[in-house]
This record gives sequence, C-alpha cells and structure tokens, in this order.
Amino acid sequence: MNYISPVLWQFISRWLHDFPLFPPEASTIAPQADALFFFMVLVSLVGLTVVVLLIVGFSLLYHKRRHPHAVQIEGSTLLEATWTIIPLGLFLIIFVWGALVYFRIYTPPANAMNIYVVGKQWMWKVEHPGGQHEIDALHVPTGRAVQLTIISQDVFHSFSIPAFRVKREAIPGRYTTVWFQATRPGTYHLFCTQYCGTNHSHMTGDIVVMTPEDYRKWLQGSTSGASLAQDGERLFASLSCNACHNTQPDARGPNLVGVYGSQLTLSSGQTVTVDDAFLRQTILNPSQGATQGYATIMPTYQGQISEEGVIALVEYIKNLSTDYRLQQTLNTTEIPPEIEGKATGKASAGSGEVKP
Amino acid sequence: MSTATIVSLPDQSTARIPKVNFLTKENGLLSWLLTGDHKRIATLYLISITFFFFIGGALAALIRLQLLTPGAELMATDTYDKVFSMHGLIMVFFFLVPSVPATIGNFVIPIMVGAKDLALPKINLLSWYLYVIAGIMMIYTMSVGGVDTGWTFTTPLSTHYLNTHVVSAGLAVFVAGFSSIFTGLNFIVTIHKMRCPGMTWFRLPLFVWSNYAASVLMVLGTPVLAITLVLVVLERTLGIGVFDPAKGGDPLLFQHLFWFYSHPAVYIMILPGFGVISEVVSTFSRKRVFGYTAVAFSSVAIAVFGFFVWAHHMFIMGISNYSALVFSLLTMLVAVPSAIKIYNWAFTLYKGSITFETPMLYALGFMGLFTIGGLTGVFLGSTGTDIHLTETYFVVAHFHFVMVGGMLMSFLSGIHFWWPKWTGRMYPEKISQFAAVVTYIGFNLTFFPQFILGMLGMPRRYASYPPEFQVLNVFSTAGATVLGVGYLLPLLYLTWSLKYGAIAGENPWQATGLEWQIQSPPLTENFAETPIMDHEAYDYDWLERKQASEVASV
Amino acid sequence: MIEGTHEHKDETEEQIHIVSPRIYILIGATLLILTGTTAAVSFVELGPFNVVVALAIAVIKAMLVVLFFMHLRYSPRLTKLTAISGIFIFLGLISMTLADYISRAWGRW
Amino acid sequence: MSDSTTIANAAVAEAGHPHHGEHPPFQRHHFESVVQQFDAANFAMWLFLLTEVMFFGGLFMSYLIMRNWYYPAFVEGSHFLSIFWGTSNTAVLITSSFTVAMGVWCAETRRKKGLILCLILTFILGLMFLGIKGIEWHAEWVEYHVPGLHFSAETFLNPASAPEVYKEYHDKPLSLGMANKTELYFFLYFAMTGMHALHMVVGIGILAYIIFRAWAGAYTTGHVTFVENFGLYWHFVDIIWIFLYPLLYLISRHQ
Ligand code: HEA
Ligand code: HEA
Ligand code: HEC
Ligand code: CUA
Ligand SMILES: [Cu+2]
Repeated sequence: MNYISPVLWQFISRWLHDFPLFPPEASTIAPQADALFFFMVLVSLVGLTVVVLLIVGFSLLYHKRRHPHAVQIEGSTLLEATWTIIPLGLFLIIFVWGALVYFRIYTPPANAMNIYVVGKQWMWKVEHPGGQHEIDALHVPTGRAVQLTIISQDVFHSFSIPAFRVKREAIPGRYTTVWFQATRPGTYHLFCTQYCGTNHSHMTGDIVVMTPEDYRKWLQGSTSGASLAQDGERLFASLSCNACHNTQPDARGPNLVGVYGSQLTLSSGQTVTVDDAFLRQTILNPSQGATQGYATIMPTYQGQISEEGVIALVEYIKNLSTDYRLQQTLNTTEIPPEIEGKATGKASAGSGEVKP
Repeated sequence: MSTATIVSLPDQSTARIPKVNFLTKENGLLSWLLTGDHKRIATLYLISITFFFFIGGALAALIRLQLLTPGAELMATDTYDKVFSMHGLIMVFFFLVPSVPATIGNFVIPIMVGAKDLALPKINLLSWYLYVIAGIMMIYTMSVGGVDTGWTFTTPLSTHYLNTHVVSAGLAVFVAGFSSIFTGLNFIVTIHKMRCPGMTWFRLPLFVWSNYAASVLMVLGTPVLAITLVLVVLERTLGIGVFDPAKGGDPLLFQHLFWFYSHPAVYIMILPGFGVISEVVSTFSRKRVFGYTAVAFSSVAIAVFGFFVWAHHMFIMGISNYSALVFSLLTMLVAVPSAIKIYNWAFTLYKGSITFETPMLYALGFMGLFTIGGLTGVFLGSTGTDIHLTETYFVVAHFHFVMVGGMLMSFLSGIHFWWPKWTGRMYPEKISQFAAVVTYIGFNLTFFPQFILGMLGMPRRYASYPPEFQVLNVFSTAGATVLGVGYLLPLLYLTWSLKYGAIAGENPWQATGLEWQIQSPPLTENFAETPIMDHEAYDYDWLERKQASEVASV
Repeated sequence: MIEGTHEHKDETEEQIHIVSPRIYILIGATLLILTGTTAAVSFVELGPFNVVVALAIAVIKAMLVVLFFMHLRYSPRLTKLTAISGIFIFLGLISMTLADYISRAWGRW
Repeated sequence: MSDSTTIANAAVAEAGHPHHGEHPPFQRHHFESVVQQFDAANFAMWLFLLTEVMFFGGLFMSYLIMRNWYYPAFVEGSHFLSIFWGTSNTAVLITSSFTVAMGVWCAETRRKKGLILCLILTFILGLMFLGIKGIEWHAEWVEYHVPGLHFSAETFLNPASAPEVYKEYHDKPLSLGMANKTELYFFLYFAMTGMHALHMVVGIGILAYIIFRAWAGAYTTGHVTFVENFGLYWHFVDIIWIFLYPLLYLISRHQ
C-alpha cells in the first residue's frame, strides 16, 4: 500500500487509528449540553424517519403502475393539527431545555476563580490573578469553577473550547463572561471561532487541564513575581489615580475601597451594581457613569491604557477591601514607575503598557 | 404511453415549435436588451445567474481543495479568506436570492395569474440591469483582489482592519439589493392587481403564494441591508464610528441591522423553492396539494415571523440573555410552518398516482435534505446547543443543507419542470434522472460529514485545521467533486436539448397551471385572449374534461 | 371573454378620489401651525415631556400628510394595509433591538 | 365625503371601454384597463415608499441607540444647530408638500396652467430647502463639525469658542470622552439629513422632467399616474423631515 500511494496510505491509516466522531466531554456542562444534543438528534431522527417513511411508503403504494387513478383529497384538519402541535411541542421542549443550558453556561457561580482573556489579532492573551501570563494557552485545574472575563482589543473574536462545550465572543470594548468546570485532565483545543481576518485559523491554542496539584505546581513555576492586582496597583500609582482616589477626607474622587459589588447611585439617578464592566467603563469613559455627588473631573483614559492594563486596574480595585493597600500605594507614588518595573521584573512591563 | 410516466409528447414527426413565440418574436441583441417581456427578462436572468453559479461553484471547488489537507498548502490563508468570502457573497446575492424568483418566478408568475406581463415591465428590466451592474462590480472586486470579510461584513473587521475591496463589494451588494427589491415589488403588485377574471386568492397556484411571501420579505428587509452597507462604506471611507467601538459606536448594532435583513433573506431564498415543490409534487402525483390553505398560510406565517428571529445569529455575541430567550422562542415558532409544509407535501403523495420524472426526483430529494437542514436549524435555534455549535462546520452544514439541498434542488427541480414550457423542448430524461441521483449522493457525501466536523468543534472559515479532522474533510471534498459533476450535467444536456430535444408540446406533464394551457414557448403576450379562471388550482378532473372535450372537438 | 373581463373589473376597480383644495389648504395650514407649535413648545421646559410632545406633534403631522396629502384616507384597504405593515415592521425592528439593549446587564443606558 | 368626487368612471368612459385598439395612448398594452394601470402604479409606489421607510428605519434606529448612550453629547451637538433655520426649512418643505398636493389636484381636474404653476412653486421651494440646508451645512463646516472631513471636538470642551451657544443653553463643557462622541451625533446628523437631501435632489430632478412634460400637456388628459406618484414620493420625503426636525433640532433644547 505504502508503495502505491503514500498519501492514500497515510489517509487509510489515519482513518483506522485516529478518527474521532465525537469530541471529548471534559467539563461539567458538557454532558448536560450533550444530553440535549442527543435528545435533539433523537427528535430529528423521529421526524426525519416519519418524513422518509411517508415518502417511500406512498411512493411504493401509489406508484402510477399500481395506482393509476389518483383520489383527490382536500386535506384534513386533524392531520394538520397533528403536525402543527407535535413539532411545536417538541420544539418548545427543546427551547426550554436549551435555555436552561444556556443560562447555566452564561451564569458563573459566585465562587468561580476569575481569569482574564484578551483577544487580539491573532492571539489570545490570558492573565491569571496570580500574575501568570499565557499566550495561546490556558491552564486550569480540574474541579474548580473557572470564570473567564473576555475582551477583545480589536475585532470580534470568539473563545471556543469544544471539549467543554463553551464558547463566548470576545467583543471590543466590552467584557463578556463564560464559565466552566473542567473534569478530565488533558490538553484540548482552543479555537478562535469568529472570523477575525487573515490569520483567523492560526488563532488557536491549547487548553491544559491539570489536577489541582499539578496546577499548583504550574502556578508556582510560572509566576512572574507580581500578581495581577499588584500590576494594577503599580499602574494605579503611575497613572496618578491616587491623586484623587485616596482615602484622605479632602479627596477629589470617591473612595474606591469596597466599591466592587456595591450599589452606586449615578448622577442621573440610576443605581448600578459595580462590576467589572462598570469599572472598565468608568476608567475609560468616566463621564458616562458619573457618581452622584462628584464633579465629572476624572480624565478619560480611553486610548491611554491597554486592555491588559485596564484588566490589571480592575483586578486591583476589585481586591481593595481595606484601605490598607491604598495607603501603601500612596507611599509608593513617589517612585517613578520605570524603576518600579525594573525592580520587580518584566511582568509589569507586559501588563502595564502605558501608551504615550 | 407507458404507465410509468405521465409524459405525453405530441407526435414527433408532425410536431413543430410554434413559429411565433416570445423567443422568435423579435430578433437581434437590442430586442433582448430593451425587452419588456417578462419571459425574456427571465431568460436573461437565467443566463446571468447560471454564470455566477459556476463562478461560485469554482470557488467552492477551491475551498474544498484547500481543505483536503490540514495545512494551508494550496493557498495562503488570506487567499483562502477571499475565496470563501467571494463564494458566499456570489452564491447568496448573485445566485440564490435571484435564483427561483427572478428566473422561474419572472417567467411563470404572470402566466399563472393570467396576466400578459408583470405589472411594471420597465422596472423588471431595470431590476435585471441593476443585477448586471452589481455583478460587474462584484467581478471588478474579484479581479482587483477580492474581499475577505466573509459574506457577513462583520464590523469592525470590515470597516477598520481589512485593506481589501470592501467598498466595492459592499456597493455591489447594495445595488444587487435594489435589484431584488424591484423584483419583489413587481411581484406583489402583479399578484394583487393583475389577476385574471375568476382568479381569486385561493385559486392561485401555491408557487404564487410562496413568491408573494418572499417578495414581502424582499421589499421590507432588503432596504435595511442597503442602509447598513451605506454606513459601512461611509465608515470605511470617512472613518466615522457608528459601528466602531473605539469611537464609541457599537459593533452589535451592525449585527442587529445586518441580520435584520439576512435572516429574512434566508426565507427569501427558501420560500420560492417551497413554491416549486408544491407545483412539482402535485403534478407528479396527479393530486391537489394536500391542505392547500395550510400550505398557503404557512408561507405567510414564515414571512411574518421570519422578521422577528434575527438575533439567533447573535446568541453568543453579547446580546442580553433575555432577548436571546425571546429570539430563541420565536425561532422555534418559525420552524413549525416549515414542518407543516413538509408533511402536507408528503401527504400529497397519499392516494396519488405517482411518477418519478426528473423534477419529481429533485423535489423528493429536497424534502429529505431540507428536513435535515431545517431540523439542524432547530439545534442552532436552541440557545444551549448553539453555544457549542455556532461558528463551526455544523452551521456550514446546516445552511448548505437548506440552501443547496433545499433551494438549489428546488431550483433544479423547477428548471427541469418548466424547461419544456420555456424552450418548447424536452431534455433527455434518463440522463437527467441520473444527474438528479448523482447530485443527491454527492450532496450527502459533501455536507453530511460537516455535521460531525461541527460537532467535533472544527471552526468555520479556517484555512487550516487540526489533523484529526482530515478524514471527514476528505470525504467532503470527494463528495464535492461528485456534486460538481451533478451540476455540470444539466448544464450540458439542457444546452444540448435547445437544439436536439424532443418537441414538448403544450403540456408534457399534463399539469393544471394556466401556463400549461398555452403554447410552448409562449407568445409574447402569453394569452391570445384574457383567460378566465373557472376552476380551483390543481384541478386534475378539470384538465381531464378539458382534454377530453378537445379530443372530441377535433 | 370580453364579458368576463367586465365582470371581474368591478372587484378591482378602485376609484381615484379628488380631494378638494379646501382640505389641502386646511391641512397645509394646520401643518404650519403645528410646526410653529412644536418649535415654540421646545422653548418651554417640560422635562421628559419635551420629547413626548415633539414626537407626538411629529406623529400627528405625519398622519395628516399621509391621510390627506397622500390620500390614504380615501385609498383602498390594500393601500392602508400596506402603510400599516410598513410601520409594523419598522416598530418591530426598533422595539426588538431596543429590548436587547435595555435588558443588557450594565447596558450604558 | 362631500369634498371629493370620483373621476375613475369618467376617465374610463372617456377613454373608451377596453376593446382592442381603442385604448387611450397612455394605456400600456398589458393592462386590461386604465384603472388597473393606475391602481398598479399607485400600489407600486406605496410599496416603494415602504422600502424607503425601512431604509431610513436603520438610520433612525442607530440614532435612537446612540442618543441614549451618549445623551450629553447629542444634546450638546444639537445645541449647535439653528432652530431658526430648521423651523424655516420645515415650513418650506410643508409648503412644498402643499403645492404638490395642489398640483396633483390641478392635474386631476385638468388645469394645465395651475399644474405648471404648482410644480414650479414646488421646484422653487425644493431648491430653497436645499439652499437652507446648504447654509446650515456650511455653518457646520465652519465650526469644524463635519465628521470625517473637518471635525474637531474643541467647541464642546471650551465655552469660549461658542459663547452664544453656551450662554443661551446654560451649558457646561463636556468631558473629553463625551465631547468626542459629538462626532457620532454629527455623523448621524449628516447621514440623515444627507440621505434626506439626496432624496430631495432626486425629487427635484424628476420634478424638472415633470414640469417639462406638463408643459407639453402630458398630465392633463386624464393620465395623472405619474404626477400622483411623484406627489406620494414628495410627501414621503416631507414626512421623513417631519421626524428629523424634532429629533435633531428640538428635543434637546432642555436636557
Ligand atoms: C435557505 C436558507 C435557510 C433556511 C431556510 C434556514 C432555516 C432555518 N435556520 Fe438557518 N441559516 C442559514 C440559512 C437558512 N436557514 C444560513 C445561511 C445561516 C448562516 C449564516 C452565517 O452565519 O453565515 C444560518 C444560520 C442559522 C442559525 C445561526 C447559527 C449560528 O451562527 O450560530 C440558526 C440559529 O437559530 C438557524 C436556524 C434556522 C431555523 C430554525 C430554520 C427553520 O426555518 C427551519 C425549519 C425547518 C424544519 C424544522 C424542517 C422541517 C420539519 C419537520 C419535517 C418536522 C420534523 C418533525 C418533528 C420534529 C416531529 N440558522
Ligand atoms: C447558495 C448558496 C451556496 C451554494 C450553492 C454553495 C455551494 C457549495 N459550497 Fe458553500 N457557502 C455558502 C453558500 C453556498 N455554497 C455561504 C453563504 C458560505 C459562507 C461564506 C462565509 O463564511 O462567509 C459558504 C461556505 C462554504 C464552505 C465553508 C468555508 C469556510 O467556512 O471555511 C464550504 C466548505 O466546504 C463550502 C462548500 C460548498 C460546496 C462544496 C458547494 C457545492 O454545492 C458547489 C458545487 C458546485 C460546483 C463544484 C461547481 C460546478 C463545477 C464547476 C464549475 C467545474 C469547474 C471547477 C473548477 C475548474 C475547479 N461553502
Ligand atoms: C482628577 C481626579 C481623578 C483622577 C486622576 C482619577 N479619578 Fe477616578 N474618579 C474621580 C471622580 C471625581 C470620580 C467620581 C465621579 C465620576 O464617576 O466620574 C471618580 C470615579 C471613579 C470610579 C467609579 C467608582 C465610584 O465610586 O464612582 C472608578 C472605578 C475610578 N474613578 C477609577 C479611577 C482610576 C483607575 C484612575 C486612574 C487610572 C482614576 N480613577 C483617576 C476623579 C479622578
Ligand atoms: Cu480571532 Cu478568529
Ligand atoms: Cu437565521
């Protein structure tokens, strides 16, 4: 065989050895999504079989040779109702079931560990809270809910992990989230599934699922010295956010301690819950969510901080549960950021790019 | 006449094609280019869309060749991107949208309603010219380097990140859109205002009903696409940011506007096909369509509901979860009328007297393939599974099943059905039946593996893919070659039949539509005198009586 | 044949109504007055009702134009249905899209 | 409906019953009767206007969403439009709508002179509208408010640059981020008024042709379809403006 045609040989041997027909189920949601999938396959098979049986059966029974004269029939309300109501019922079941799965996939549990993902032409940058940075790869432990907060720096991308049955669009200018809990260690595909330009098909990577112990080892091995929040802290200082947001009584900006998750009243009278999206929005476009009681003096940082930088700031503000850290930040303001950066390694340079 | 066929051709030794018909009435290129005759315009359309179909098909062949191997061996990724974008754009806007309405519909609708022409012949011609202008712009786009946005023009990719010819492609689609608006508008007016005496709404053939529904979609949906493309073009040329997040615009707004057209557009593409199937299934089982009113109203229901499901293309794109819910529910509702139609056609066979000429073979193929395609649409309409399946080959397989397995099949069915009327000649029956079967096999081989690929997670619009997907892709490519043969055959034998085919006579299929009661090819004014509709649609007894009385009087 | 033609014509025969100039003048004047009104009202502080009033007047004006200048009032039912279906689909586009925007989590609204 | 009379029967009677060979010259061969022809053309025009509704619909929707997102920018942007010119233009357009309606009436009652007069008036009013629009656009150009070509958000940051506006509306300067969004406002403003003006230009072009033909007496022989349809188009363009006017000029005077 090999002599005749190497290509054919390669093809046949691959067919015999490596011919997946079904993707691995490696997350808790995968079996649930698949159950619905199989239910739909079943429904479809039934529906299709009925159609095919009718066509083939009637074709045989009423072929002109066997049945030379057609009998005219106007229709039948009963039948009409049957094939309206049965498919409708089945479709509605599918709808409800699908909605349940959908809400499960897009509603992260409260205790999920948050990982940030930034998509850009044509790579995925992943930022762990511990300061680990990855490109085109994502390491996660089994048995823990992981929430991804995704954003794009340029065009639409889509973060897809077939083995987990989850996928979420990375949208420029907006955080989206998805979550999963991996169940089986292994390496799975990561695809960008939204067409994003020339190298769309190269925007792939690996999802590495590890046992919790391996994961801990990996975390230690690849840390860059500073956590994401620390990067944020540094940025907070270097962008002089703390000139206004400090805990002094005469501060020009509101106190940010514990602001995350709290309810804010905006000057428009609306109340909002402070979440990632809100934080990002106020940093980039403060005037749009101006807090009641404050002047809209906060400058806009649109175009001055990279998405990774914003993520670092958001992570920092999220973790401000006491003003201890803020005080610390105040003390480091004096140190120019470049020196800081050198002092703690390369990590901050990566995340805290400040565009001129 | 054998019992296995209903074909009744006139005695070939004496039969002649009528000397005066719409083809011979006037001669010369100008008489075609300035014609107001709907049948000539339909012919012009037929030629132009066939041309674009084969361009699109050649691009499809390139896609499949590239995907034969996992790496990007044949073309660079950016070339591949252009190839599938042009394939999608050409197939959708230059082939499938005008396919049945602008050719077959143009040809038969006026005759079916008993009119001498469409209400607005000049607008009809204008619509063809717009199509040609758009086509030239598309060819221009292609020849200067193409466009690689995908057929969906996704912003901000199309507006700010690509340096290919988005503007000319966008304008081409814009112009093509107006061509389709004018066709639709013309149909609506004709169906409302030009029906002959006695032709009540419920005596109209179902082909007219479904084209009516499609026309409503064209008239109301297409302008939204037009303005969206204008905004895209302005954004690209002037750099303004309604769709650009960097300037505060919203790319999702683009998605809303685009899909507001493009979802109804898929029904523009399928509804006329439904009409063909109704005609063909009825004719070849010698029976009135089962549940005429249900089939008629389901077309209208699809047209109305079809407007309110567009966001099912955006489930993972960050629309609010609640509106995902609403759109998913409406998607389920819009799927039901299609089911109604399928079962009504199946029951039309019941107690019929069925024969299997080529149009019927295509129609039966349609019913199977469209059911699969439609049901996989339901997979995608269900929010939970859509997360996994969206943007993968599952979607590609879904829409090829409905568009190629559905609409293209019904287009071919219709072409074979009305060909004798159109040209006055028959094609070789055995070869055409063979071609229909080849198409069916090739089709399944091409696109069924793609469902599995999609389930495995292979993303669409990928120039290269992980090696474990190769086996299925090889099947798919192999199928595409078979499919290509299946499409080339009709081109060959239909052309052949123009000169050598048997004379078809007035009514080779013994069908009941008004178009079958006049000479083939028809006169320019269709009817020698205004017809009067004095029977229901698909009244085979009426036809028998009529033929009996004709024989008696001769 | 020809007899048949006549019979059928009666069902589709719609009549062109000539609207008298009196009505046109009346409507034209009303439109101008409404224009003045809406401009004037915009100078009065009404809170959110400024928008409501302005749009309400615009709708009234548009209705007047459609009903009288465009003769919709005297037109066959089909034409009325046509106009209504256009508005219906337009409102569908607006309302369903806005529904998405409004129900987004932190939707910049 | 005492104010309206029926001419359809009269027209048919005059044109003769549709026996072959006796059609009035303007009846196209594929129609059974003049009435059918008129009906078809009229209906077609309405359908065309339907597509126009959806065409502008996309713009209106973009406007709605952007306005809600960037409310201050849209308010501020609209303060730089002149209510005086806007209102005058509305009046001009409404008057032109009236003259067209009168023109159609003249055609229906076969008053050739009246028809020509009305059409010419409409023509002039149409040009006037475009002229006023031109004045406004010019003002925007001078103020650097033409997005994409000639734009600067400076005026929205700095009250000194446009003291009258700031004084009249008691405005505060916008923050930088919001000021940049005024470009969106002006883009939509130009897209909407521009698209509308384009329709006006097309209308005026057709109008010129109609005046020319009316001179030759083409529309005063009972064949009013073309004039009637043109009237519908013109009224429709008027209606679009009736909505643009409050949306762009009026509703933002108070925040
Ligand atoms: C002719 C074109 C056509 C038609 C008719 C359809 C019909 C349908 N489509 Fe499809 N669709 C496309 C063309 C078409 N589609 C295209 C081109 C795309 C991709 C665009 C892109 O992204 O490039 C797409 C994408 C697409 C998506 C988005 C996928 C994604 O990107 O994530 C969805 C999601 O809901 C969908 C759903 C449906 C549904 C529910 C129908 C329904 O109308 C189908 C109804 C039919 C049936 C249901 C079959 C008949 C039923 C029976 C016989 C009953 C069976 C019996 C029992 C159940 C008992 N389609
Ligand atoms: C009417 C619509 C229509 C039709 C008829 C087809 C027909 C076909 N399509 Fe197409 N397709 C689309 C509409 C259509 N497609 C759309 C809308 C997309 C999405 C684009 C996007 O993502 O933006 C798409 C995308 C698409 C893809 C996915 C690309 C990707 O995402 O990476 C693939 C892959 O297999 C494919 C294959 C085919 C094949 C094999 C056929 C076959 O049916 C064609 C068979 C016909 C022939 C083979 C032609 C006949 C033979 C010749 C002309 C011989 C000459 C040939 C040579 C000289 C090479 N199509
Ligand atoms: C010139 C002073 C000033 C600077 C510098 C400044 N801010 Fe603010 N900030 C404010 C004021 C005032 C507000 C409240 C009004 C508002 O929301 O616009 C605010 C609000 C906020 C809020 C919203 C939370 C709340 O309670 O309202 C966040 C988050 C925030 N700032 C983060 C930052 C970050 C991060 C930086 C640096 C990159 C920064 N700010 C720089 C003045 C400032
Ligand atoms: Cu990123 Cu595709
Ligand atoms: Cu759809």
